[in-house]
Amino acid sequence: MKIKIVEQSFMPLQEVDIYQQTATTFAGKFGATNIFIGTMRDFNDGNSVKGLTLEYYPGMTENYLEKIANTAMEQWKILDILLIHRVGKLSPNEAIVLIAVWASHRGDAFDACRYLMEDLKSKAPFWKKEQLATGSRWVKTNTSGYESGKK
Amino acid sequence: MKIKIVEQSFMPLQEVDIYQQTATTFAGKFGATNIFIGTMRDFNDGNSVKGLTLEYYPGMTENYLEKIANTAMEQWKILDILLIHRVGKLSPNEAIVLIAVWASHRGDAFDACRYLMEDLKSKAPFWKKEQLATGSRWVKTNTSGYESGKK
Amino acid sequence: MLINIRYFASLKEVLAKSEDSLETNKHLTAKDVWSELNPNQIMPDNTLVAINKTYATWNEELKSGDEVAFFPPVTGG
Amino acid sequence: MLINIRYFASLKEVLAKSEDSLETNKHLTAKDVWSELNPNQIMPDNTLVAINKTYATWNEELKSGDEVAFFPPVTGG
Repeated sequence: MKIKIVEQSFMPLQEVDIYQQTATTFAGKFGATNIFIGTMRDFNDGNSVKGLTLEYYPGMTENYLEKIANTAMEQWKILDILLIHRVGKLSPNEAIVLIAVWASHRGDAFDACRYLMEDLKSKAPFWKKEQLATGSRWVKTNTSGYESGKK
Repeated sequence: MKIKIVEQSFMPLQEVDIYQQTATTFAGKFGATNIFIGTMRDFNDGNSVKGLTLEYYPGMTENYLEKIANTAMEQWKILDILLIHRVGKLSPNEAIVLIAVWASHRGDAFDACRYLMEDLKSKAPFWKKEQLATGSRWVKTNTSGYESGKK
Repeated sequence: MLINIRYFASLKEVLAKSEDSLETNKHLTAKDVWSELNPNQIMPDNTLVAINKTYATWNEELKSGDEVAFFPPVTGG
Repeated sequence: MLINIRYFASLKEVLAKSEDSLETNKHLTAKDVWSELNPNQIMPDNTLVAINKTYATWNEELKSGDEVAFFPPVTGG
């Protein structure tokens, strides 16, 4: 299990690749990998967004992410978790969050990854401030995760 | 949208990376990517598995995968889908299937990826034959996706 | 009329053939085709059928040139 | 006893400070701490509180050396 908070831009797919190659303990054992990547969009709530600043609570944030990763390990039959979250100043198209879950079976991988992402979005101490053409604004609250008008 | 059936070993994470870099139409628009990778395990149903042969129904299989990809595009607000499925002779640790879904929002990406995977497992015309130490056997049916004894 | 038949996976091995064809004047369903071609082989309960590369029902009446495929439950992914 | 206080994100900007400390002999909850330190600033309804880097309840009594953090709803991921 690996949890990282990073201040520099990171390549989520390469991180998964490298982690999987070095984590020899689950080679041959994993049948299912579910990966979620959150990426900075260049628009939000109808506005063009130029940049994003992500603040966190050093110490509490890492503890909280470890707690939910441990909960996921207990709740589902999963082999490993890699979780990376970006902080600091971001540009559009840069990765914000990566969650990868390895399991023997797909249901466990999907459910655990979804659980981690939903819990992270609703409770992990991170705060986004968006830079717009007209100034900046704090994002007030995370949404349900669906584009409005559908589902 | 891209759907491929491949006879040679493929690198799922690299495929996603390349596809994303070339699919310029959704750059800046996607906030959420959900990726599922199914990988050949070296055990199944209590037996050590040396190899796997995947048979398919050329023509029908591609049509079926296209059908479910189109259904997913209609049912959720998603930007793009990449779906690759291996056929032929596989060794442990090789990728069997890759599904990547790009969306603006996480709920759509997660739900569509899960839908595609569940439908593929239950209805797409592929058949697995496992090579064991003692001979070979056809896999009789796909399971619910959870390791027995949990959930 | 001519019906083309394909068998996949374990069915192909059990029947020791991957293809068949049937020239007939009767009105046949996929089930009838199996019985005509494999009279001594009971079709496994969970057998699936496709007509012209699309999932079909057992009582659909076949037309000349149709491709009927029989296969076991799928196990991909 | 000494209580250390931290403010994050929009709260930090509204209050124009990221830290505070409070030396007191009273039995205080996190809510009391806010009122003592920010008497003219109504706490936003959706404010969250952590004590020693763990989510806490508003009626928990503080101990000397506790770190109390106030922050708005989280928006990571």
